[in-house]
Amino acid sequence: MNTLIFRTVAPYLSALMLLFSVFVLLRGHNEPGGGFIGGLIAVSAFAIYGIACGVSAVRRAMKFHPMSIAASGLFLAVLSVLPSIFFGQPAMTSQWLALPFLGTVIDLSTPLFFDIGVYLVVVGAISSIALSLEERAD
Amino acid sequence: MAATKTTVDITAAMVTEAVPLADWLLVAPVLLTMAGGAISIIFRKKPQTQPWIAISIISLVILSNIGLLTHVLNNGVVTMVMGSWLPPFGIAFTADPLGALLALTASIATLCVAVFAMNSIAESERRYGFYPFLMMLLCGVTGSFLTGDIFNLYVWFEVLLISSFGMQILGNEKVQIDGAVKYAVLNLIATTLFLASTGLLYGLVGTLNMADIAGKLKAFDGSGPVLGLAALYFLAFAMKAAAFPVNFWLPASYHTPRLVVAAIFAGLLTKVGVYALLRVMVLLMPEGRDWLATLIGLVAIATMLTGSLGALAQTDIRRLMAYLVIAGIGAMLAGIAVGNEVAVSGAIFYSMHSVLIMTALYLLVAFMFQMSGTFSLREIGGLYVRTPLGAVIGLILLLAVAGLPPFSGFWAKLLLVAGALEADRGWVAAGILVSGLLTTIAVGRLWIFAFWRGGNEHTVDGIQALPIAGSAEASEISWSIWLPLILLTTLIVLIGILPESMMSVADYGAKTLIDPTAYIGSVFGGSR
Amino acid sequence: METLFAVLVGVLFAGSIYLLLSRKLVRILLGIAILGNAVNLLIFTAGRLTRDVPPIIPVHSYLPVEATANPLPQALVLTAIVISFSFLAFFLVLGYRAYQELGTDDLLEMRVAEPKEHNEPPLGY
Amino acid sequence: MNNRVFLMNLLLAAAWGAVTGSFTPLNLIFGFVLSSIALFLIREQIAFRDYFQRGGKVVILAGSFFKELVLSSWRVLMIVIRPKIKLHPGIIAVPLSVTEDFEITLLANMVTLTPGTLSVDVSEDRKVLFVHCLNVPDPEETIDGIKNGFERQILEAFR
Amino acid sequence: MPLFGVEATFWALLGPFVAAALSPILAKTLKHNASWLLAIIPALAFLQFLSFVPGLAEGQTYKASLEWVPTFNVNFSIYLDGLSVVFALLISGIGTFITLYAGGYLKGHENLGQFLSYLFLFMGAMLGVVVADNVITLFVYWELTSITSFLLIGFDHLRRASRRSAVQALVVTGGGGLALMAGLILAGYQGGSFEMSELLNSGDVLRESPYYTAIFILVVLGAFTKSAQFPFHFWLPNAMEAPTPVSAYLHSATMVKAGVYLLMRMHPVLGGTELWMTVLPIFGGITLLVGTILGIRQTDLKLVLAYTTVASLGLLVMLTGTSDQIAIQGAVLYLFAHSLFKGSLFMVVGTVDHEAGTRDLHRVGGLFSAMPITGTAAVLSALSMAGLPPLIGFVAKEVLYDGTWYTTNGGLWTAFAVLGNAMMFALAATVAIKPFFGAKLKTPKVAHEGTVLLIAGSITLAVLGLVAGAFVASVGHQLLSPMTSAILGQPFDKELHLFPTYLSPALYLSVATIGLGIIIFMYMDRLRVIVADVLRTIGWGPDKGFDQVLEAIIRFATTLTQMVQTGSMVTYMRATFTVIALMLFVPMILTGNWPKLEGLGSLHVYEWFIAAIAVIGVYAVLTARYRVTAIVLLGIQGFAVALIYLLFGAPDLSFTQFMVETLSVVILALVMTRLNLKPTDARSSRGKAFDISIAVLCGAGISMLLMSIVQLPFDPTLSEFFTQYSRTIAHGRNIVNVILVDFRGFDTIGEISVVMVTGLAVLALIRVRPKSNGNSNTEKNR
Amino acid sequence: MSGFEAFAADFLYACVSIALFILGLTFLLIVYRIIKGPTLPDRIVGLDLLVVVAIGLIATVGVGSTYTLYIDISLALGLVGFLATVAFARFILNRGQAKDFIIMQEIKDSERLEEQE
Amino acid sequence: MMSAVISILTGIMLIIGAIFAAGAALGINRLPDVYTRMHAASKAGTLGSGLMVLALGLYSQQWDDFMRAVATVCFFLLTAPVSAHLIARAAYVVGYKPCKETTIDELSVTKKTAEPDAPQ
Ligand code: NA
Ligand code: NA
Repeated sequence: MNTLIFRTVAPYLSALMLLFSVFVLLRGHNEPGGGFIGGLIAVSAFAIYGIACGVSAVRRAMKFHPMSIAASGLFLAVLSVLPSIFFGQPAMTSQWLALPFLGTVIDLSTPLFFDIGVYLVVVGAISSIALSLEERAD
Repeated sequence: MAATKTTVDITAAMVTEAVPLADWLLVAPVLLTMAGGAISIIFRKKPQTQPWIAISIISLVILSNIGLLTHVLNNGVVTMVMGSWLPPFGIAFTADPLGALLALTASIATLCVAVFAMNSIAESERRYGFYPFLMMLLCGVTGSFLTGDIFNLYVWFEVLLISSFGMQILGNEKVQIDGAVKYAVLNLIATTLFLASTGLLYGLVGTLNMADIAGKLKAFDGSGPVLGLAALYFLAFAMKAAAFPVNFWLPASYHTPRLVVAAIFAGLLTKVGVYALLRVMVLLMPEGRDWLATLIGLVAIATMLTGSLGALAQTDIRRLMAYLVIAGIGAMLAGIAVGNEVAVSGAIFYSMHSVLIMTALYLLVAFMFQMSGTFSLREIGGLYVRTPLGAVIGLILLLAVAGLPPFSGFWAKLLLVAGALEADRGWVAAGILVSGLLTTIAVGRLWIFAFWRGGNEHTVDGIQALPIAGSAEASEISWSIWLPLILLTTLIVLIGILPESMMSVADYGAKTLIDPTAYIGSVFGGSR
Repeated sequence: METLFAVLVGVLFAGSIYLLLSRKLVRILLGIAILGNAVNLLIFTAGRLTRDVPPIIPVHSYLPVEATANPLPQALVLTAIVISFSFLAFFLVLGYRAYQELGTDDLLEMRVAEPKEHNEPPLGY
Repeated sequence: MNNRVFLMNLLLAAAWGAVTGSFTPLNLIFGFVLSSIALFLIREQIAFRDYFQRGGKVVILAGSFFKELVLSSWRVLMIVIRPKIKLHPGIIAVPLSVTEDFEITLLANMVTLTPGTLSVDVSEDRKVLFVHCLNVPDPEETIDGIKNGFERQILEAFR
Repeated sequence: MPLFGVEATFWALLGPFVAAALSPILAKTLKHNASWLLAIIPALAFLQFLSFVPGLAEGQTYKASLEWVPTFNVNFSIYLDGLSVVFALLISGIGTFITLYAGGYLKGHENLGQFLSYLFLFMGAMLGVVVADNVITLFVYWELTSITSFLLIGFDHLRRASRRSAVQALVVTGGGGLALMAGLILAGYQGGSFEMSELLNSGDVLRESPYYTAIFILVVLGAFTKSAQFPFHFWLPNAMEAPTPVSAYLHSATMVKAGVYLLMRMHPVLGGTELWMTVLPIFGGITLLVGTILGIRQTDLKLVLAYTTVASLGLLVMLTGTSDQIAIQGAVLYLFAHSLFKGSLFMVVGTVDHEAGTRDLHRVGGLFSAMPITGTAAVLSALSMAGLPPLIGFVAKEVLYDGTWYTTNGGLWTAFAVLGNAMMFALAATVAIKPFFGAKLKTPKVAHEGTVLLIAGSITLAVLGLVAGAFVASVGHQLLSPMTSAILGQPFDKELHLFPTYLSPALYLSVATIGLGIIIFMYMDRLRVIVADVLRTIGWGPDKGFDQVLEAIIRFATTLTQMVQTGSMVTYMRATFTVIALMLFVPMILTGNWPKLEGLGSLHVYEWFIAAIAVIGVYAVLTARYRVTAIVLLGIQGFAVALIYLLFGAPDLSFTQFMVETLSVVILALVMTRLNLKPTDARSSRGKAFDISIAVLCGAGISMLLMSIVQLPFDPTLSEFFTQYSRTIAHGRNIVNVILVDFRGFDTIGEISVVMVTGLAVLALIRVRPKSNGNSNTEKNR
Repeated sequence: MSGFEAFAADFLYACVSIALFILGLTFLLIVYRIIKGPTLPDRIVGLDLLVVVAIGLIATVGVGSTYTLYIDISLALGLVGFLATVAFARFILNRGQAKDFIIMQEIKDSERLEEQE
Repeated sequence: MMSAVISILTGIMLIIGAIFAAGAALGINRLPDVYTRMHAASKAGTLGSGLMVLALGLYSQQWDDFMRAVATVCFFLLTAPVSAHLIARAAYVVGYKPCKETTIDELSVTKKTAEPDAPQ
């Protein structure tokens, strides 16, 4: 929608929403949120950006084809199921790695990567839907 | 994150002993196909490499499934709990002979379709997902066969369903869209019913692991809402399996997608419904099954008759095949209705057979179409002269679907009839036999029309020209079409002539279904 | 408490089924949307209801301080919501394409796959 | 990288720290990285100007805005609980002195959130803001209110 | 002792299948001479079976078994006694000649290889039927004979009549086979074994079983269809569409006798009952008469033979049905004689057809001089068929009269037999005498004697009939008595003489038969006209009936299918939900498990509000006039549900529901942006009422089921586990999220698969351009 | 706990209850407008407000249950609510420009209503 | 003590917020056309829920929670007028007429017949 007001506001909103989506993704393990909700928020961000600035702008912004993003998300999720094979544990047994970094300890874990996979799948697939629907208008 | 509290007794929550690597065979098919689907989406701009990705992945899946079946046959029911969480808390993948056998068969059928599709799916349709859909479909199907958790089963159902939607519309023609609407809406209702039933079941027993459910439902002894739930489950899966009178979606849609797609649909989808019926009605809710036995029997007979009569009523050979799918479903339902070991093993054998034969038959239709350029029973003809090998393959497949010896379908039917007679349900046996006769008529007609008929015939009124197959030369039919057809036909003949191995698997499968001790024992490590 | 929501589930089901029985594809799509909510609420209710307390463990504790809502049905419903959302998206686009290709959203007019004139099967041999 | 973009990036990083409730260096760096990704994604649409020079004026602007917002809500409340609502609404054209997209947008939004007015549209040539008013006994008065109120404050704050 | 041991029989059984595989290759290289090579295989099999004869004559039987499907007690077992060996000898022996004959008859035919292949398949199947001990194995072979005969009958597949006959044979015999399968399984269960040899030792178990009638009916159905008993007789004459070698083989020696074989085989356990002794003779007798009468009408020599075959089969069934020792001995003799003369006669007719170019009764005559050997074979065989001494046919007739005369209802059976045999006599004369004697008629081709391949069989079989007659005592003792014993289930060895040793009733009956036969022969032409007139007046027969039934089935199927599969989605949905409503209520009604309406008092006011909003939201969507409005209204109930999640401690759910609800509406709006909908939703008020009641019933059903479940105590074990270990082991405070990514992560991985595939599917929906917008039926390259 | 603190707790509880009650009524009012319409924009304004009020309700529930994590939901809801409104506005615009039957009908109806008044 | 004061403050903010929300709801029911209704929704509604969110932020007495509450409110202030603008503009462009009491309409004079932004 080509209105000055909306076009001016939308990019900032989108950026904020993207930030917020990552926030929601990362704290999902402890508070409400997680990959799916985070992903949906990110999709909303892209949707607003797309409605304001056009589909091609979103496509350029995303750099990769949304379905590729989704597929790599699924691939990441599958990968995060596998590490336990090296420890004689059943599939998907979570592995935790605490990395000290700049005075803080970062917890890297397979559930985290799994959730990131979920996030990417949702972002990719749903925005692919929205974008292709938008494009069809031409 | 905070360190683990020292007082926690991990052994009360998790499996702590090392699991054998062979147990990973349980999840390998699902993970392989899922990764394969993802990879081939990433490669979607390269339609030439996609088939090879799919074929290698599916071949790996077949190998893995062979390994799994061997594992199960050697070691009994195998269970792996995801995330190491003790059952019934984590999701368990449990392979019994039924699941392992069907998973293997399904992957073989999928491979055949993957090869067949190389020359029959347009590039744009590959680009928009034929092979990813195919792999994700297999993922959903094998996931359904191997999971030991009822909600997880629902999830795999949905995976295969959405993949099938994707395949159904591939091509975007009017007729496909129309078929897809009916297919999709009616199937959605079925899975929703499944989900609702699962929610109710959870509310009733508070658990989702199937072994756990089987144990807990025993306490209800068929009382209260259990029977209502059994009825709901039966209906949900009967819809999925396309049983009468909720089979509308199948004839309305199976003739619309690409034929390779129809082939894999006919091979896999309804069988998943039958599998679920076996799993839920026989393993989980035997009281419900007993209570519903007569109803299931009637539904089975009605389904068989709908299928075989429907097949007789068709002009379009694709639709004819669709009705044959339904007739087969009726036969499997009959096994469930009878419910004794012989009949259930018959149903298992039949499902295995049905996966192969229905896939093969649709590939045969595709082959016939390539040769003749028509799907109409009125127009088709002259194929025997064109391709005697094709005619022989066609005859074998059609006789096999009618359940005549010495092909795979015969043994399944034999077991079903024997089971019904053993259980004193002659009427079920009669239904199977009558439907078999009608099917024989239908396929006999199809074969004589398509293959024998054709050319100038001397009739009373003079010389009448009958249809002769179209322009394609038999030699033009590429190896990618012959190979899967011949492979499937060989399997069907081999299983027909040497049925013992399959028969013993089916029998073992029936035993583990009817007496859930081994299944439950495998999940809970013998602790119950 | 659950009883009211059981009734509500019934209402949602009834409403969605009424829509599903409609002739118009768009109404069927609406029915599908409501159907998803109905079944999700059913699962949620079947897992029994607890007011207010979300199943989240406080920062300074290893276990919840008080009895929380049942987390498992929530997880199940979450999965189900996602799936039904995906399906709804697919259905919406399918409906749109159906309208586009078939020129109608009236189911009685969608007779391409199964045309009204039935082709009688050939008799004879 | 453009300095202003960098500033924006820092601000977003700070917002990240605030929102996540942790101002550890790691979290701030992480926030910075995230916000640069977010800004990268919308890179085509942002053309920053030096809007943040007059912080004080901005604060004044914000203050008066919040006051007006509360007042406006109150007035709506008063109108709707009146037993009989008597209104003379209308759409008026407000000539604009602000020229930048950002300023126009800010003005329009503020106008919307304050008593009795609601921005409907900006003319193609960006010279006129069309405002819907709940009560327009005298359009000129309303226009003056906007031009001498928010518009002036915006000009002061950002020029 | 057998030539190569009992186990060698398995090789004999395998032989024809190997030959079937070799035939196409050999026929390609050796042309018709391949017959010589291929005939060795059945000949060897014949020798193998022949080597059992001495042992059998001493009362021995032989068994061997290979494991096939041990899980279901199906063995590849063989049982060799008098009955099976005689049949096996006939099959392999005549098969040898037929192989040769086929080479001659189809000389130069491009599909000779295929034909021989089918023929050998058929032979292998037939051998299997008679030697199989396991009833399931027997059945497998049984159906295999149906399938191969389908292929053989339809060999000339470009002719409609061939195809029709092939289908008839398949449907009738295949259908009967299905009944047989049930019968055999039942018999197996009742008798406690699937091995025929063990069943035969089970004494009266089957006869006394409550399932006796069922078993009897099923087995008899199988036998009658295969052996072309009235009213299933029609397929057999139609099978004459097949090339003559096929007719000769199918209808003389083998396939059609499979039914007779089965009845004889099962006689010890099923026979002797009143049911048996009533049903079999009646149907057999009727078949005998029907066969001969219809035979009289024919002018095609081959068809005449075909109808006499029907008649002979009727006679055999009748005799078996008497359960009388002598009658059965007569049946055995007659079966043996029939195989020889009918095989020979078919080959004769085939040779005539092949050489003279016609086999019309009225167009051939005086061929003897041109075809002396064939003529001799014809005369000899005809004599046997007519029951004249010194041929084996005569002995058979004597013995069978001797048998029937003394049984209960013997008068009736004898009358059947005499009448039938008399007509058979006349027909024999017609077939054998007419073409070769009398005035020489001009035939389409100038007749010459056939080649060796063509005549070897007919003359050999004919001479064998003579030889067997001459040495009937020894043949009887060595070969036929063991067979009779096997049928009777007890030792039986009555000496046979070529000429009657005393003036028995049989002799008088024979004389009467011949006299009657001569009269019929004299009035043959007139009779033919009369029969034809009568049949024309009736205007209907089972043959026509078959077409009508088939047509009726197809029409019925079409109507039914159209009724069920209406093509209207609305009907499908209504039916589906009706079934759902039924499935919800019927269990509740039957189990009486109704829930109570309770616990409404403990609700907060705002909870009522939210529930009310949900209900209003749904109602608003239902009653919205326009679909566009309905879309906007859709959000209300979604929001209410989200709020319910929120109020009951499910923030994640609420969160997701809000997001999803909004995005659904967004996508809906995106989609709807492009639809230009006509406004009405025309449902008739009756339709509306129906829909409302179904919807309400379904809703109420689910509601009540849910209520009755939530009113039971809940087992929270799982959730307690998750709560306990969510943070301690899985390191997450949000239990729901930990369940999603860890405890039940496999649900989630499936769920995201769904999401990903949805993305792709939508892309495919939108992007793939249809190749044609027409009917895809015409579209190529699928 | 001092008397004042006890009073404060009671007061808060009462406030939450009252607020929830008011919000419940508010919902009903908004729903009434959404259903009544009469025009599409009216309904969309109603939906927009519904989201806004839902945010308030979430906050109130958060206070009532002492779970502050509800703030995030409020924020997310604000985001997507905006998106919904945008989408609807666009929908009206596009359909209106396509001379959608129903929108034209609504405009005509509203004009007629005006004339009648 | 501190928390007691905060509790009371929270309670008051909640009530006021709820009243504003109710006012907005009343407004959209009582005002004559979509344009006037939008006034109620965009102002009172935003303020009402903003107050309630702030109340929650305050009540938590956590710095990060409060910051998020503030962020939420800011976000509302950013989006609410844009929403109102978009709906009003769309409604106007499409042709929904303001109510009859509307005295002047300066937009109708300048409004072009053809909308500049065709759907993208
Ligand atoms: Na204002
Ligand atoms: Na908003």
